[in-house]
Amino acid sequence: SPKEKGTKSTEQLDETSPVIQAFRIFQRELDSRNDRNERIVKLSRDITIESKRIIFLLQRCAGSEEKEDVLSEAAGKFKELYRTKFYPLALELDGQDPYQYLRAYSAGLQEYIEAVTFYHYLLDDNLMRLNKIQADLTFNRKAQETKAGNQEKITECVQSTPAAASDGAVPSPKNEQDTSSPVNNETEPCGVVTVPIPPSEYMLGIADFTGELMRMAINSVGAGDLESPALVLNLLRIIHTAFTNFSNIPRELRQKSKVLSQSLQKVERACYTLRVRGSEIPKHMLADVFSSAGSM
Amino acid sequence: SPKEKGTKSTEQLDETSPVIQAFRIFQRELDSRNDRNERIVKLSRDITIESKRIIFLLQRCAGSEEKEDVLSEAAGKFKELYRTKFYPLALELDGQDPYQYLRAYSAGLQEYIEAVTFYHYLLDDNLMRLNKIQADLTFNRKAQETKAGNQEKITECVQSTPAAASDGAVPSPKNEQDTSSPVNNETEPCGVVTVPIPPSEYMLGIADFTGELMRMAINSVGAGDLESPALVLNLLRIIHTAFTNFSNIPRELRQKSKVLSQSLQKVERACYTLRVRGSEIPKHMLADVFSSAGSM
Amino acid sequence: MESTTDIFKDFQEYLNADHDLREEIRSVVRSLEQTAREIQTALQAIHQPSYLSNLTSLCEQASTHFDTVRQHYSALASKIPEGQYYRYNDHWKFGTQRLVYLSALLVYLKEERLASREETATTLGVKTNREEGFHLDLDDYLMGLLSLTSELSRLAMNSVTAGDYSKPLRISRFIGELDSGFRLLNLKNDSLRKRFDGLKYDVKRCEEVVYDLTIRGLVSREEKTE
Amino acid sequence: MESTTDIFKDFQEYLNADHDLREEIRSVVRSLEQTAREIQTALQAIHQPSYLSNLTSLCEQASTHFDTVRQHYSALASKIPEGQYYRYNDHWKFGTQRLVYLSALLVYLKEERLASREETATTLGVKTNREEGFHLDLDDYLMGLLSLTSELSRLAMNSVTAGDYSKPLRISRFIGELDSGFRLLNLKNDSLRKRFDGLKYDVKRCEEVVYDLTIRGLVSREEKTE
Amino acid sequence: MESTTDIFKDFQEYLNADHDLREEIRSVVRSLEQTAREIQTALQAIHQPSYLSNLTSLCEQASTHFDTVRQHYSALASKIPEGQYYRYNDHWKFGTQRLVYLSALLVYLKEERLASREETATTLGVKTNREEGFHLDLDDYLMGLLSLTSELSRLAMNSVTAGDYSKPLRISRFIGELDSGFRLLNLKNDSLRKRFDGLKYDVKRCEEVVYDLTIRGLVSREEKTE
Amino acid sequence: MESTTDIFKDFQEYLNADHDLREEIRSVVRSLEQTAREIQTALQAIHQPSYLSNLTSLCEQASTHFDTVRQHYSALASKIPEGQYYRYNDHWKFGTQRLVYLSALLVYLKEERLASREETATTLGVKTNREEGFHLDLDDYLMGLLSLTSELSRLAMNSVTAGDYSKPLRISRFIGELDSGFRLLNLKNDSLRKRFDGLKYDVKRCEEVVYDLTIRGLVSREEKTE
Amino acid sequence: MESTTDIFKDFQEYLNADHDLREEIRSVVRSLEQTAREIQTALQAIHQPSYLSNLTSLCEQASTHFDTVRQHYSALASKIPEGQYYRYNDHWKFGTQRLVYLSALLVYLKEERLASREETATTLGVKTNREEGFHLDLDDYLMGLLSLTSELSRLAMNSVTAGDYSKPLRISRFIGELDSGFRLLNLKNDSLRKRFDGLKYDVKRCEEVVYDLTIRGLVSREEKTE
Amino acid sequence: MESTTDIFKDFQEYLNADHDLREEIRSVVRSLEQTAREIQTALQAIHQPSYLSNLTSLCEQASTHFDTVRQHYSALASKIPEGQYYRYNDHWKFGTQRLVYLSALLVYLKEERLASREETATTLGVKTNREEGFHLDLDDYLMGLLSLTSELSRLAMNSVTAGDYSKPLRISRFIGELDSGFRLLNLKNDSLRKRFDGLKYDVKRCEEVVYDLTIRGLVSREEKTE
Ligand SMILES: [Mn+2]
Ligand SMILES: [Mn+2]
Repeated sequence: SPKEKGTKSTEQLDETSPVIQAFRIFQRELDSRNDRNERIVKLSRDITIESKRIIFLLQRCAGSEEKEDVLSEAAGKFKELYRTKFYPLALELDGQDPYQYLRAYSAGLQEYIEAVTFYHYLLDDNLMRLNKIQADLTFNRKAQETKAGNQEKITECVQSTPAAASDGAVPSPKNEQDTSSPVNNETEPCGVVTVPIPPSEYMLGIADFTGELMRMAINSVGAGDLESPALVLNLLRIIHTAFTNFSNIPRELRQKSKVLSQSLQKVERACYTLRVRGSEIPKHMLADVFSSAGSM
Repeated sequence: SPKEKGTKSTEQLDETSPVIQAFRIFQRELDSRNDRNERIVKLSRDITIESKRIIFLLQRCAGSEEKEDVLSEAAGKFKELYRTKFYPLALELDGQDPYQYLRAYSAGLQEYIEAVTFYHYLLDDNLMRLNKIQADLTFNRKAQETKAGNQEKITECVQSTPAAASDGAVPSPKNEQDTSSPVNNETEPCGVVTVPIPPSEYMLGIADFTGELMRMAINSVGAGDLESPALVLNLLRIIHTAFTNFSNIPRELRQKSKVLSQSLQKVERACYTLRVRGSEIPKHMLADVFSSAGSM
Repeated sequence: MESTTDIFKDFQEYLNADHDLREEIRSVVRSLEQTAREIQTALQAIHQPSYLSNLTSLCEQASTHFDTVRQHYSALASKIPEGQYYRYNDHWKFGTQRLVYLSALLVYLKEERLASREETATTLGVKTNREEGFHLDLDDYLMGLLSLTSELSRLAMNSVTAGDYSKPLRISRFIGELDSGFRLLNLKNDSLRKRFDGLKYDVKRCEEVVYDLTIRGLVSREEKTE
Repeated sequence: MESTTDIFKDFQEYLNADHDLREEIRSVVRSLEQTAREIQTALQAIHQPSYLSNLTSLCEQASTHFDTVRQHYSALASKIPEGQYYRYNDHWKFGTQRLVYLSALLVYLKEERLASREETATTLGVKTNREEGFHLDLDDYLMGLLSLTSELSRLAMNSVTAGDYSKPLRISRFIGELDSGFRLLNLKNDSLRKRFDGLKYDVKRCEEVVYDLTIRGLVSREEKTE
Repeated sequence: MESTTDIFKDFQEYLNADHDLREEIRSVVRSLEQTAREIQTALQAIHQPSYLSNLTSLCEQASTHFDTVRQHYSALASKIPEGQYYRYNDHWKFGTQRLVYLSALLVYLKEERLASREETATTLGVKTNREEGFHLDLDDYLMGLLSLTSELSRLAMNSVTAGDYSKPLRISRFIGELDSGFRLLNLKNDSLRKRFDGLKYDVKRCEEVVYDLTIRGLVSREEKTE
Repeated sequence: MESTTDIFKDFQEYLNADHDLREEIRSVVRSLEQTAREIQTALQAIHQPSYLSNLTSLCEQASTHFDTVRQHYSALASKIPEGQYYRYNDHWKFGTQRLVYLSALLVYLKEERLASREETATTLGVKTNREEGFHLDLDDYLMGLLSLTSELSRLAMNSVTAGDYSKPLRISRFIGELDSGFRLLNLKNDSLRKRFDGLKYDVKRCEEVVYDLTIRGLVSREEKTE
Repeated sequence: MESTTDIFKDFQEYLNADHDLREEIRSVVRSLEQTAREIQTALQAIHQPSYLSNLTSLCEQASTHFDTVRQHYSALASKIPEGQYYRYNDHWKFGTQRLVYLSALLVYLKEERLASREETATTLGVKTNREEGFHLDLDDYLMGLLSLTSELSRLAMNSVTAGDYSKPLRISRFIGELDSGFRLLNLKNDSLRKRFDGLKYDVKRCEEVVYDLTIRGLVSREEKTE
Repeated sequence: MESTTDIFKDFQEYLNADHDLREEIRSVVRSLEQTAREIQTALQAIHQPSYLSNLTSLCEQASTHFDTVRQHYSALASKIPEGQYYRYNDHWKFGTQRLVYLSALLVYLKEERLASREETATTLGVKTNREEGFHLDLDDYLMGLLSLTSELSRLAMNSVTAGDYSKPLRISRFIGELDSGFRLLNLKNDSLRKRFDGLKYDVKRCEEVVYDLTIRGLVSREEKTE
């Protein structure tokens, strides 16, 4: 490891110099921070990859009959993700200022939020709330403390119940201190660890999720599902309107809102096409035509 | 001119349409503004070129004996510049919001300020004040109103006396309205026209001027003038310290202050070199050595 | 060299005053843009299939917001020293363009005609000409109109989805007229020119909708040339 | 879908609170940076030939400014919610680095030694470690030291101009030691690494000054190895 | 030293002359582009449903503008010293491409055929080959043709709207021919290549119109293969 | 000093060899791309109404070009030193992707099935696997397939224009299969992913053609589910 | 359809394997660069006045690090599939250049001569020629030498400070020789060329030191031409 | 359709001709630059202490290279069609500047005077004025002179090392004259201006060498003012 070698390489240095002594301390501190950062980046990268896979999987739902199967396969993948990636990530963040490492895990987190909101939308046509997502990423460590090996710890991690996590409104920065907000976890006494989700990360994930909605809407037409585009358009319009109306939004979110607006217009065009083409035959025939086209 | 042709080309348009009628008006307004802008840009470009020439000329002063000649030649060039460029420019700006055209004449103005402050520094070792510069660019139009041709007008333009222009402190944006500040010239009743100099343009010109100071300091060593670098260094340090201490400064000025800091260090290095080299012989010999080297 | 130092002290005061004024302007402009966003949000409803039924209430609702707009502009105008409109107008340029677009959209929705520069200025609570005071800059008015065409071309498509096959024809004609108008202007290579270059896509989009309707016989020849 | 709308309303409140807090932070930081600029201005005098005579008064003058600095940091610390230091620290990062540099410069001028991280934190009125509260980030401390070396290498040259031929030797040794220290660190490819890459120019510059003095016999061998 | 000074004085004159010439060129080119814009505006009328009836007058009107064009080119040609066409041609490149497009459009509207390079040069009032004097550069001619295809593909669609179902077929064939022509060329990765890459969209668009007409039986088989 | 010079002379030879090799590669690749262009031009005829009658001759003609292709690849392969494929493959990457697309198009036209990676490699005259020698890189094969879908979706439409109503159905099915295949891949955010994102529009376009045919009863239910 | 799916599954495995391999390479390279940094730190001591006395121990210490270097390269070499060196070599390019520089510096310090490419490859534990396996690319060797000249020109100056007046002359000659060598090369406009352009500053710097010594009579004529 | 194809075939020939011509130009220019490099390498010997003794042979050797240069320029000139100098001159601009510098250096070494534009053109084998044919562009001549001053200031220093104390004085005077000449020019902010800004450091450097010699009495007063 770098640390040992660092020590070896500098035999000729004047170790009595206060400058050198001070820098030896800095060296250890920087190394420990960088190592933690590296581990978090690695976990985040794995989470990104796996979340992308889940999204790919979920896109297969579009108007398909195997929807049930796909959803349950996705559920299994999420479970595995919690166990092997998010729980270790929560342990890394335990006792830290999560914002110090946010840049390291932000990409993975956003991709995960994109995947999980997409999953929930397919499940119950609704937008998953932040506190629900946060609850999924909150783990009860108590059970593991008695175990021996690290490996086992991970294997047996259990997610805390939703009730254990904040159930109220999105925390505002001022009052996070005195709520049980996940972002501030040092005050948690009961051995709970969590991967904190700042609300803006949640919104960024939502913005990406709309891109997947658009893809699904366009794909589903081909699969004979003529209802999805209108339904999706409805949700997209709500989200788009909300984004349009946000004030004080960070730059990153503003940029994504442009993509969102393009997605919206793509779905609008799909609905327009359906209407224009539908004008040429009676409505009931239309569905028939598409569904048989899609079942080939 | 574009206007005539524009009319000709659109015979087939429905001139009764309110949209077309409105746009005919817009067309005239835009053309008139663009034409004015073009004329101002042209004047500004000419001012830039001529100011650069004057700066080149002034750089010949460095430690030279022909300083007197050079300065009087420069004075003549400035006079010509007022007559042929700045007076017409002042007429263009008369009755306008000068900030609307500032971008069009800013480059020329800054280069002129650079030239004129350089000139005054060579004349009396001091930094020329804004109100003095502004006075030079303020012209009394009364005398010309009776004359006939435009050509004559320009020929006989007279600069107003310095007293006619604001003599007080740099105007702040809030009180410019009620002072005789040059920036607001609509209230001038006595036929005075001016090229308004916003203080930040003045400072940008000063920043460029320090670059010329640096060039002069370095050139003058070669010419046997061993005093200039130290004198210049003194002025550069004052300006640099002031720039360092500015708060709320515009981005453009901040960028120039980096160049200023490099100029400062170049002159510091020149002074260092003089000292180090001077250490090898007695002081009185040093000047002798350099001045004879320069007179070749 | 004391006097030299004075020069810089004076300048610092100037910078501070400028900075403070800009802060104040920014604050008013932020409110202005917030109001604009609210109007925008309200008007997004026109793309819903159901909007025809409540167009009137929609327009009324949006109209009331313009009272607030006028108050903000009045506050803003009182802050700008005479003859320095163009010194600071970068701050409100964008917001103004948006409000021009929104008020012109409202006029179009109600009466299917172009909102004139004068009435737009009045709706915003500013002057029409520079000489009269805080005014609506011609560029901003024109930029607003170009946003309008973009929104209308989207509306043309969504109208079809909502089952209204005649609106797209009227929109296409209106945008065509605006296009002719803009072609009269000698635009420099500035943002207006760039934005105007986008107008051709709006024109095209409307033409495509009209084409789609025509080829399917969803629109009668009379309607097209009416 | 009512509840969906609620989600966005909550988020807007969150954004507003965040925005307001940032405004407050920005305001304190602006004062902090202004004070830093004043100290910087005062300390620029060290490059003047005459500074040796009034070094003491110079340092005293600069020191008093640090009272103000501590007040600003105290105000700042009270605003930051626990555990969110790194959420907002972009705002004060730059100012803190500058103040580290200035306070370390002061220590060097007075005692020709490295200001430790602890004493620098104390001078600024912040904690040394994250766990204790609003603290001096290690990166910022190190960045400040790298500004120090740059300033000292300039001082080495100007000292010669002022006729002091021994100070450059001590500065060169000091910077050499810092260089060794920094080499112990495993820096990532971040701003610190980039800044550290600039250190070699400072080292070189000092070496050149020492070389210039040596070759002209302006410095005795004893002084060099003292 | 005298001679050194003389040498440099000569240089200065040379530099000034170049600067002045560029100014003059820029001025003529501005007028040229203005005329091009006017022709463009006039020809926009072809996308109106009613244009068929007054195609002749439209073309005549546009033609008269080319008198002005020829005057501008004549003025321009007289300014360019022999053998320095390529030193300055960046100034008029863009304007020339536009005028090629417009004159080729005019030829197509009147006779539904490709305007040859020779006749285009004549219409513009320039030479066809470099050896003869101020000429129409081949690249500019080709770039102009690529603008033409884009305009025609739009016209194909609008013809349908105007009730003309056979014009799209002819346009589609014409663009197909041009496409084949361009495919023969070995284009480098320059602006021409990039522009050519856009041609496939024009081809596709026309094909879509022909497809739409075909599937609805709005065009007879004979027409298609005529 | 002798030896130093020798060392550098060796180096120069090495550098020259590299430079010359790249020149040679570039030259072969240019020929390769020229041949590709010719095949492309020849195959453009499939979009003509008349192509059905002479499909066979068309394919034969295109096939002969692949003899040339194989010669070029053979020349190319012989130039690349073992183990340096990836040092130079930027030169032929683009051309190879194009040839993959063309040979897969040919296979589809003749047999309406996916050309496997192995047979594509054989058609091009290269190996399938890196270990065997100059090979067809997987990325390039996939990129080529994505160009194929785009061309086929265009063909689906033009088939209708040409009066062939069953081909679009088969194309639609084929593209659907490819789409399913690509969906199995976890693509990174690279050029392949970007290209894949466009595939859904090809799918949709084919579906729409099928739809147009179906609602007009131009295709029997049997055909669709065959 | 089964087979299509299979094809794509194979592809996925291929893509995953590439991704994993790059991760492993990155990890080894990180260790390699860490070792390089340590050697660099150790060798910095040569610029200290006292280094002459312990040059031997310094070199020995640095030498031991190269054992680790060789281990890393061995690990790296074992990971790269045959014939894919150039597919992945961007990963280790930079680190290798640095290690070349360090091992060549060591050779110069010990024997004041140029380290040949062969011995450098041996020191790093890699092959000299591509055909033999994982090798030292020529470009990287040359880049390393250009870093060496920069370090030596600094050493020339610091030698004077340390009282050694003859070493600068030898260094100047050595760098001059290298300069002549590089001038023999026909470099393209790549990074090597850019770096070589910096060599002239090293040459100049050494010449200045020699000049300074000469004009002060600190070096005898014999030494200069020895 | 026949004719359209013909048109494009003509175009293709034209494009091929242009492409081939550029290839040929590039090839000649490569040889030209290679020769320039050889002259440069040969002339580097002037910085060696021993060069005085064999200056004549050195110059002769370099001169012979200019025969080759003239052949290359003659080949180049014969390739450029009349009036297309500025279409292609980017290719040889850089090489020409370098050769101007080298031939002016040769003139200075032999006769210690400025090579005029006419004789430089003759040495290169090109015309002085554009009207006469392939000529030496003024900008390139001036750029070449600015490279000369940089080389001469280096020579001034190395002359001292080589024991020649009078050459630096003459060089200093020569560069001073050139500086005065360049000051007469009103340069735009282009590459020439940027290059000229560096001239003052060459001037200063020479002055410093003169100073060093003067204070040591290594140069007589007569020599200085001669
Ligand atoms: Mn996504
Ligand atoms: Mn300047």
